[in-house]
Parts: sequence; C-alpha cells; structure tokens
Amino acid sequence: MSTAAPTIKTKTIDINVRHVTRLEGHGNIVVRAKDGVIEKNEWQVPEAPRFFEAMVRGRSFEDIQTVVSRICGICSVTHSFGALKAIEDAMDIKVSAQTSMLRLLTHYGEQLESHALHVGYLVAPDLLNQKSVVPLAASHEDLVKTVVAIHRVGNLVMEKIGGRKTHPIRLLPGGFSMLPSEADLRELMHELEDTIPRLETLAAAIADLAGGLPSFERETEYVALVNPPTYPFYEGQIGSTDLNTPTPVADFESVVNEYMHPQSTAKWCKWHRESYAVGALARYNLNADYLQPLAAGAAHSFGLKKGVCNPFLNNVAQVVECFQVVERSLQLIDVLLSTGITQERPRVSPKAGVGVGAVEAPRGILFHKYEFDEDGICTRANLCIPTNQNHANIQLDFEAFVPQIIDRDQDEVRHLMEMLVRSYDPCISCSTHYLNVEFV
Amino acid sequence: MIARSQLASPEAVRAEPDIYLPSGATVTDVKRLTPWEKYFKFKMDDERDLHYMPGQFMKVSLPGVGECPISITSSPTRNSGDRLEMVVRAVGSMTNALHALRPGDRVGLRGPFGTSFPVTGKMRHKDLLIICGGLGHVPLKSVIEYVLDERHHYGQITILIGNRSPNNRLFIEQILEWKQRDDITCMETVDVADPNWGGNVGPITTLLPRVRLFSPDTVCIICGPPVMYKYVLRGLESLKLDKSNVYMSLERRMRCGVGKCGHCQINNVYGCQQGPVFTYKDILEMGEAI
Amino acid sequence: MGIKLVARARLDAWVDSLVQQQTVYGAQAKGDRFAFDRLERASALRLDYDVTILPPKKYFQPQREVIMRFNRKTVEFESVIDEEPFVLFGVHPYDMVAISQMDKVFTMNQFDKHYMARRANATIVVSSVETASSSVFAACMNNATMRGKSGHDVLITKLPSGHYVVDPRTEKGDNLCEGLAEAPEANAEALDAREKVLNQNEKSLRKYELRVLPEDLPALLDRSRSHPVWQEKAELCYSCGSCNFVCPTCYCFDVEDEMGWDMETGHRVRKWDGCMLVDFAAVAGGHNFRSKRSARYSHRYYRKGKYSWDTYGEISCVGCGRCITACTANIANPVEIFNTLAEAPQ
Amino acid sequence: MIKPRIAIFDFACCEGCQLQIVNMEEELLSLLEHVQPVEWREAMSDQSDDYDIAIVEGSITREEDANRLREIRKRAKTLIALGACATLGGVNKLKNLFDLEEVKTAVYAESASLPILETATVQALHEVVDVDYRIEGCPIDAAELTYVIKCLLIGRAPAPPNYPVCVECKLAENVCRYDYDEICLGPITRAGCRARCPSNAFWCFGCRGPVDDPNVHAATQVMEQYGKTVEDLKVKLTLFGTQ
Ligand SMILES: Cc1cc2nc3c(=O)[nH]c(=O)nc-3n(C[C@H](O)[C@H](O)[C@H](O)COP(=O)(O)OP(=O)(O)OC[C@H]3O[C@@H](n4cnc5c(N)ncnc54)[C@H](O)[C@@H]3O)c2cc1C
Ligand code: SF4
Ligand code: SF4
Ligand code: SF4
Repeated sequence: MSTAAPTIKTKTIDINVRHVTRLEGHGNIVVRAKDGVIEKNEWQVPEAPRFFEAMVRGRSFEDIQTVVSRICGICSVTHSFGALKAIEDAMDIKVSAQTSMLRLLTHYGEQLESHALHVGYLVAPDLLNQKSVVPLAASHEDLVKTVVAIHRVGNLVMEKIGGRKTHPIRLLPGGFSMLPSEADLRELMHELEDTIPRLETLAAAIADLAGGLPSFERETEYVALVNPPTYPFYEGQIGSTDLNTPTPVADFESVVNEYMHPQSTAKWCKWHRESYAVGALARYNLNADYLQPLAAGAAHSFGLKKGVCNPFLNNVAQVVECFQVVERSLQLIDVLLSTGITQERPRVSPKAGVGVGAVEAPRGILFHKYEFDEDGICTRANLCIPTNQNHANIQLDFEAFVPQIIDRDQDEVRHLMEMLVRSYDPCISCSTHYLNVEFV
Repeated sequence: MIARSQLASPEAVRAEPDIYLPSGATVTDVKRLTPWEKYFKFKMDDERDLHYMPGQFMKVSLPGVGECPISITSSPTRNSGDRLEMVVRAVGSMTNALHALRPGDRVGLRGPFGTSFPVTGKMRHKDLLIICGGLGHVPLKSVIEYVLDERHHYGQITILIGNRSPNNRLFIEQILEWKQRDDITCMETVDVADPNWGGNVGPITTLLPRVRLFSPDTVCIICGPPVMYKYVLRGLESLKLDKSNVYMSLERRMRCGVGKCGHCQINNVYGCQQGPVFTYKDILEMGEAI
Repeated sequence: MGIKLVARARLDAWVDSLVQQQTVYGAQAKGDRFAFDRLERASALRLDYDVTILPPKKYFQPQREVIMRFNRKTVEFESVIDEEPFVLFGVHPYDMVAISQMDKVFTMNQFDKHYMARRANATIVVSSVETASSSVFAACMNNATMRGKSGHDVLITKLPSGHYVVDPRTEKGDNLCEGLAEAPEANAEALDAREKVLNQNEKSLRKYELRVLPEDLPALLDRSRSHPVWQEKAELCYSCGSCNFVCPTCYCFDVEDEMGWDMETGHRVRKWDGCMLVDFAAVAGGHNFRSKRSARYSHRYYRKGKYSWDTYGEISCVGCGRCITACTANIANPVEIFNTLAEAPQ
Repeated sequence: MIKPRIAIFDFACCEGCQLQIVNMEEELLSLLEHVQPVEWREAMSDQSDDYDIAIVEGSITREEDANRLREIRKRAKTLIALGACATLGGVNKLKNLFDLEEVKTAVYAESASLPILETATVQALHEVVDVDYRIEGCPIDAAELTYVIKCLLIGRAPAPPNYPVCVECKLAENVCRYDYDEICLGPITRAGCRARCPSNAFWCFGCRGPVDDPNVHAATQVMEQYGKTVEDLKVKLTLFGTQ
C-alpha cells in the first residue's frame, strides 16, 4: 500500500463517524478537508463520564474491587488486580506464592480472552472486508470457530480460577475466597494445550492478511511494565523506550502527567514526548527479549522486530502475546499441580494508608491509587487507565496519517482511520477521565 | 402402599406407566366465545374413551410452553373418544398459546384427573341448584348437559349464571335453550350491564332470593372465582341447605395433577386428587380452603 | 452373608474396589461442612461427618431433572427414566427414614416412575452416626438408629475399637458386601459393642429436647391453629425456602419446559420447589391461596407434624436439624415451635 | 419462521453484559440462526432503525441519553433491559449518593465545569421508559438471556424468579455466608444467578435487585442477631443501586 503524499489536492472530505463500531465504548472520528487542506482532524470520545473515583469514596476496602471491576467488562480482572494490589500496598498485606501464581494465571486468561476477542471478532472483519464477525461466520467458518475456541479457553481460565468469566468473584485482598480444585487445573491444562494449535491456525491466517495492514510508521515513546528477565503483565516497574532505568510504580503520577490540551477537551497523558503509547506493542518493544519460545517464534515469523512503530502492528503483537500467555499458563499449572493446592482463606484487618497498584491490561498499563482511613474506608482514589494514556498518541497518529491518505476515497479514508483507532484496542468505557468533545 | 419386594426390582418399575407422559390429541374445532375465551374440541389420537365425569379436568401440554389444568366442559353423555371439549380463557403463556391453535394442530393431554360432581350418586333423585360464576360455567356445563340428558333421574333443576358483563357470557345459545325449557329454571345476571342487556343486573347473589327450593334436601353445585364463594355461601345460608349437600370446585395452582408436586395442597388434601370438587362440609373442616 | 467385623484398612480397600466398579456417592468434606458427592477414592469418604448440607434425597429427586423429551413440531413426548445403578454410602439413620417416607409419597395412589427408577437402582449403606451435629434431635423423633426400621441394604457401625460392624440387610446388601467375604464374622462381643453404640446414639442425638411425644404432635397442632407463635415467627421469615430445600422429607416440585437451540426439540424438567416461597400457591390472575407469610410459615409445621400423619401415618420431621442451621433468621427450629405450642394452656 | 430483528444498544456501563453475549461462544452461533442482529455497535458495523427487539445495556446519566432511549423505545416492539446498570442503575447509582457538582470536582478538579461533563442523576431504564423484560445481574448470566430469547421465539412470557438467592444457594449446597460472620444480601435478592457469589464463597452483593416483597423487617432484625447494624446492611444494599 502506498503512503506517498497526495499530489492532487482538489478533494473535499467530510468524515464524521459518530461512535466507531466494533469498539468497546464510544468514540468519534471527525475529519474535514477542503481542497486537500485538512481543517479538522480529531479523535473524540463522547462516552458518558461515570465518576468511579468519586463513587468509591466511603466504600470499605472489601468492596473496592467489586466496584472498580465494573469500570470495564473486558478488563475486569485487570481492574480488580489494580485495586487489590493498591489495597495490599496501602495495608502492607503480603500474599502467598500460591495466590500470586493463581492471580497471574487468571490474568493470562483475561489477556487471551481479550486479545482473541479483539483480533478475531473486531479486527478480522476489517482484514477480510466484512462488516462484522456475523457474515464472517458464514464466509470463514473455520477461522471463526478457531477464534471462538481460543476465546472460550481464555474465559474458562477466568471462570475456573476467578469464579466468573467477567467480574471475578474470588479475588479478594490478600488472596482468594475459594480455590480451584486440582481437577479444575488439569482441565485447564488440557484446554490450554489444545489452544496452541488453534493459535497457530490464527497466526497463519493473520500472517496471510498482515500484508494488507497499512505500512504507516510514527516514532513514539512506548511505556509498559518491565521486570527482567520476564515478560511482565502483573508485576514490575514502569519502563519506557526513552529511558534506560525503570521508574517505581509509586511514582506513576510523574509518568502519566495528565494535562489539558488546548485543542481538545480531553485530558491527555505525556511523558518524555508529546505522547506515548501503551499496549501489546509497547510491551513487546520493551520486553521482547523475554518471550517464551513459541511466542518468540511467532514474532519471528511475523517479522516483528523490537522497536517497531507501526501502530497497526499492535494486533500482530497481540497474537504473539496469546502464545506467550498460553505457554506461561501451562508452566504455572505445572508448578501448582506439582506442589498441590493449599487451602487458605485470607483474613485481613484494615489499616490506614495510601497504596498504588500497576498492572498490564490487555490494552496497556493501568494504575490504581487509593487512600484509606484506619477502618479501611476509602477516602480518595485516582485511576489512570490505558486508553487515556493512548489518547494523545491516537490524535498524533491521526495528524501524521491523514495527510498520507487524504487523496483516497472518503470511504477508504474513513475505513483506514477506523482501523487505526481499532488497532489500539481502545476500551473507552474504562474512561474515567474522558472529558470531550464537540458534537458535530 | 408399595411392597418392599417391588422396591427392590428395577424391572417392576420399568413396567409401570409414566404418569407424567401426555398422550397426543388433535384439535378438531375452535370457536371464539368471548374476547377472552375460546372453545376447543379435541380428538385423542388413539380414540380411546376417557371415562371422565363432570367436574374432572385434563392437563393440557404444549411442548416448549408447558402444561396447565383445564376442565372438561363436554358431558360424558355426549362424548365418545373423538369429542372432548374445553374452554380456555387467555391469561398467560399456556392459555395464550392454546388460543393460537387451529384445527389440525396437536396438543398433549393427560387425565382425566380429580373428583367429579356426584351425578350418579348423591345428586340422583334430588332437586338441584347449580350456580355458575364466570369461567365456573365451563365445568358446570358438563354437569348441566349430563343431568339434562338423564333428566328423569333428577328432581327440580335451577341454574343460576352470573357474569361480569354481557360480553363475558359463554355458550349464549345454550343458555337461551335452557331458559326456554319448561322442565328447568335458568336465571342469569351480569354485574355490569350494557345498553343491549335487558336482564338482571347485580352480583349472582341477587338471584338467590328468587330461587324457590321445593326440597330441603336440594343438592347445590357451585363453581366460580375465589371471591364468589364467600358471598354465595353466605347467601345460601337462608336456604338452610345441608353443608354436605353443597358441592364446589376449587381452583389451585397445579403442576403434576397426580398428588405429588404439592402446589394444590389445601392443608393435607391434594386439590388435584381429593378435589377439585369438595363439599362445603369438607371445606369448613379444611380451614384454609376459601 | 453374615455380619462382618471389618478393620478400617479393609473397609477402605472394599470401598476402593466398589468405586472402581460402579458409581458410589458418599459423604465428603465440603469446605468446613459435609456433602454427599461422587466418591473417587475411599480416603475421601468421611463416615465421621455430622450432617450433610443437603440430604441424600438429591440422588432420588435431583434439584433439576429431565423427565421427558419432546418435539414441538410433531407434539410428541418421550419419557426419560434414569436407571443408572448407584451406591449411596454412609447415609445416617434419620435420612434413611426420610427416604422411606419419600418412597411412600412417590408410590402412594400414583406411581412416580422417575423417582422409583432411581430408588430401585440404588443400594443404600446406612452408617450409624459417629458425630452428632450441633442441632440434631433425631433421637427425640425415634430416628437415631435403624432399630426396627428398614429400607437400607447394609448397616455399618463404627465401634470404639475403631473396627466396623458391617451388616448386610438385603440381597442387594449381600451382593455389595461380597468383597468382604474374607473378613471375620462379627462375634458376640462386637455385636454387643454395636448395641452400646446404638444405645449411646439414642441418648446423644438430642441437642434439642422435644417435650412432646412425636405421636402427640398431630393433636397438638390440631388445637394450635390460632397460636400467636405463627404470626410472631413469620414476621422474621424471609420466605427463602431454605428450610424446605434442606429438609429430607420435603419433595414439592415445579415443572418447566426448556427448548433446545434447534427450537424444535426440548425437554420437560422438574425442579425443587418449596411451600415457603411466596408464589408457591399463586395462580394465574394474581390470586395467591397462601399470600400471608404466617400461612406459609405454619403450613410447613403442619405438613411435618400433622398432614403427613393424616395421609400416610408418619411424622415427617425426622430430626436431622438441618432447617435449624439453614435458617438465616433462626426461626425454623421445629423443636422450639412444638415446645412453644405444648406450653400453651389446652 | 421470520427471524426477529434484534438491535443491541448501550448507555453508561462497562459493556460486560454485552460481553456475556459474545461469551456464549459456540452457542452464539446457534442463536444467530434464529435472530437477525441488525445493530450491535460493539461487534458490528451495521446500523439500523428497524428492529423488533431492542436489548439495552447501561444506565441513563444524561438528558441526551434519555432522549436516545426514548427513540429506541418508539422503534422497538420489545425492549429488554440488560444487566444491573439497565435494570437498577447498578454501580453508577453510587454517584447519586453524592452531590453532583462535588462528584465532578472530585474527579475533574478545575475542569469540572466543562459542558461535556454535564451529568444528571443516574436512572435505570424503567425510570425513563417502559421496559418489557429485565435481565438482572452484574454481569448477566447468559443462560437467562437465552431463556428470555427462547421464550420470545416461541411466544411465551419469560417469568423471572420471584424468590431469593438463598433458594439457588441451597440447591448448590453452599455453606451460608452468615456462618462466616459475613453480611449476605441473598435472603432479599432476586434469584436467577444460580447463587454465583455464595457458590464462590463470597457474599451476595445484591446485583439483581430485591425480590418483589423483600422482608425488610426481618432483614433489619436479623442484623442484630448477628451483631451487625442496619447501617452495615444499607451500605451493602447501595452497591448496586438498591436504595
Ligand atoms: C382444576 C382446574 C381447572 C381449570 N379449568 C380451567 C378451564 O376450564 N378454563 C380455563 O381457562 N382455565 C382453567 N383453569 C385455570 C388455568 O389452569 C390457568 O389459567 C392456567 O394454568 C394459566 O396458565 P398460563 O400459563 O396461561 O398462565 P401464566 O403464564 O402462568 O400466568 C398468567 C397470569 O397470571 C399471573 N401469574 C401466574 N403465576 C403467577 C404467580 N406464581 N404469581 C403471580 N402471578 C402469577 C401471571 O403474572 C400472568 O399474568 C383451571 C385450573 C384448575 C386448577
Ligand atoms: S423439619 Fe427440619 S429437622 Fe425436621 S426433618 Fe426437616 S430439616 Fe430436618
Ligand atoms: S429458612 Fe427461615 S427465613 Fe427461610 S423460609 Fe424457612 S423459616 Fe423462613
Ligand atoms: S449465603 Fe447468602 S444466599 Fe446463600 S443461604 Fe446464606 S444468606 Fe442465603
């Protein structure tokens, strides 16, 4: 695909996509160009603000994860972990090795489920020129069934360990309300083993289609958890491609630097540059050296090199991560089965304090911070979600990408821009901070 | 009571019929009687004679929707295996689904279940007072047809029919026929009249003072909505009937029809087995019945 | 086969061999409590359990059971009968008494093939109680032991020595115990020790003391219709039916149709229901024959203490005490209610 | 049979209930043989104003949303409220416990006066339009959605349970949370979830709203028996929008 600058500048374009489809949450694309001159080029988010940070005030630490899990259905496990880690940080609660392993396993389940959903249900129709997965189920039945099977296993992991596919029940400060049985773990092991060939099928299909992805590149800063020698999702410090040493999680406010942009009504984030990106590609760019063999092999076969800066390749990185989480899950189950499950139920007594939790949501790094009084009642909260951190980056991508494609058909321009937005896997219902936007 | 040896044998159990399994039947006729009620005629697939008596009911099944009890409105005197009549008021899922049936459609039927009015027993050679309130007319039509077909076995017959409005009247032509017969007395009333209604207006109890009973031994048969019973029974007091000569049919929630599911229990009595027809005397002893 | 005296190791080996051959359900730990569940190996069997959360009735009348399949297009129905043989291991005497009552309910007047098919294919091993639960009062109801009772195929009793007396009572029981043929016969001493255990159970399984004889309950209830206790307790009743569902002698059910995704075939299921639930006696049109909490509340006690007696000659509270534990509001104790009624002047 | 046209819409929510539709996995493909989805923004690019059944997720937090919902109501023959945000208001209603202006400043500080942040008292769908059927839960249990859809397909009125969670909790043979000194909302919360939370050793937090006639008197008295207060109970009740 050509990305050469347009030569004929007589086109008039008026794109106003209210509520981009196949997206979690509501986002608008507004582009106006006259005679090739771009007058307006904006990514807007009209999601109804939900005010979670205000709503959790007055709630007991026991109820926090139940409430904030409801920020987002797709990353409910991640939000629960953000809260649990912050609570445990604030109250000096130590969790057992078993708890850490089971949490990680649940978290991997969510990554698998979310990536399968995003790549298979939301992005694949773009690559196959369909409007949704519904007609795809007829035209590419085998591929859809493969995706469904991968997705189901991701869900199964969350259900067997967290107690439910969405909005986990068993995850508590300090541990689990209930533990999976060894039979559950064995079932998961078989299902995960069966997932590997399915992932290979999916990867092959995506590799065939990846050539159709625009070859658009824009250098930016990538931010993700780092914790050498692992490819971290759940534990680590804040890493940046612009920085050699990691930043402690407790200092996350100096990373996100939320600010008001004069041209937009949205709160944006920036660190060392005008914008930064989080998500699968950011994790890949920072941690690719620590991938498991199958994941590394998949990356290699995609030709995905560390340092890549084409946002469209985020979807390819998601496929690589699917391998990663399945491989790691199998290893964890192995350990858990060989040591056996120890029955333990956390008994936590509250105390006053401030705590921060950072975890990788499928779509990027997430920060939760809470303050509690001596009864464990929440008095303040600050949550910074990945899509917020990507917002400025999406806008800057728009600014770089639109001039490259402005000579195309209006429909094609719109389609490419929707694809660009979708590649970020934005999860706008998470948006506790979205302020936007002019409604055209 | 089951014998121990029977308990021990899976073969013996296998030989038993399944009391919950409906038999197939086909709708042969459908008529709309009122905006709320429709009349149905069914034919059992195996054309077997059901051997039912007036007052009994069937469990009607529509696969996927469910099963509900419906009284038989035809009289066994006019019935062979191919003619089973029912009237259904559309109030919910099952009854609405029944209303959607057309001739040729099929249903599942179980039954007949429950007790009946003693047309061959206590009612014989007695004067009869038959009180139908609303949908209560449905099972009592079976009784009325029965006693009219066997007229010579019974004494004076008085029929009272009450409805909410003229719109609610079921079997209008038959009522007309009954009114015209000189060997029975048939009186009608509606709670609320419309401009075309020339008859009595008021609750069914307003007909009671006009009833002339020749014998203190009269057998009284009542069927109607739960609220009706209280008032009618109070009204009957002046007639000084023997409480064991007053029969009524009680509605209850019913699932199985065979005395297991517990829903129709009135104290220790199963409405589907020892009922739905009870004497007033039984009912007084049962406490929570009405 | 005679009565055997069996060491725990041999008992376990026997149970392990049974588990290999057929479906065995046995009492096992569930969190801090106990439940009957499919037994994988003898080491999971907990014959020392106090009481299971649900009674073993769930194997004869499951919480949800398919009773027939149907086709919506052709309007055809076909019975589904579960004839899979199984062993129920470690039932307590009071629960066995309850099963025998259920047998009556499901065969009286009309024969329920679904219940009876499971029942006929079951082999029941009753275990004398080793640990009394905190709310059991089976002894007050004469149900602490199997003395004078039947329905079970094998009776096992743990002696203070740690050995078990295994006593097959039926042909089925004999067959089940084949694996113990090599075990020594229980001698007089062992049988004597068993009598002592049973005597002891008759003394100890009374954490609550019923101050009326069970057979006097029908008359007591008969004169207590207007006792204020019904209203008083019902005010605290959630109408949650917990007392119904955990009761080994409650059997009420609801029936519902479920469709398959072909929207053509489906099945009819029956599910547990309970007279304490608000809509239990409600009919179409909004009338509820037991709309008052107090009417529902008293109905349960009348069912236990009088109606069953009137209908099939038994008191249908066997004294397991489950309802006492299950009721969050702490108002479901039959002993407390019956004693309160008994205190009222006649 | 003509396939009913189904449209799925969302308002303020986490979209977790729609996700349960996706989570039906292979079953979703079966469902699609009987209904025709004509609009579902989260999963499809198609849009339509012509549908028989509208499935609506989320609660109403702004006047513009209320208007959009009224439009949907006008077009749909059947409107189904999907999930706690739609049926009760859900966690969103926690906001109603605070002063609206204060809520905005707490989150957005000096930017709080921006017009985009206009927000109103949170409402469940039935507080704005007539709702035909409710599928409770946060998130919904897909089995309940399929039950309702199957009922509609064969013309049967779906009947949600009118008994408390304790029923299903007993059927699942759980140990009661009150035995662990926890406050469980099960005795007054409408069943239908198969007692998900107690079955996972966690108290019921009432995401399905109360049964028709909850015994509030009992609930308050029982708190005392367990050494808790009515306040403790109320705090739990407000979590999912029951006030
Ligand atoms: C012995 C006997 C004989 C009968 N004979 C006849 C007859 O001849 N003709 C006839 O038309 N009917 C008869 N009935 C009544 C008939 O069985 C009921 O109307 C029928 O079962 C209703 O089923 P449905 O599925 O249509 O209604 P449903 O869908 O079950 O309910 C209909 C309406 O009632 C309400 N409702 C139902 N159940 C409840 C509940 N648990 N709580 C609160 N509201 C509830 C619903 O909200 C709904 O509005 C008889 C009943 C009995 C017991
Ligand atoms: S009434 Fe209570 S104590 Fe008696 S048998 Fe039933 S559950 Fe057990
Ligand atoms: S368990 Fe207790 S609260 Fe629940 S229905 Fe029974 S008596 Fe009422
Ligand atoms: S845990 Fe909750 S839902 Fe379950 S029985 Fe106890 S109070 Fe009821």
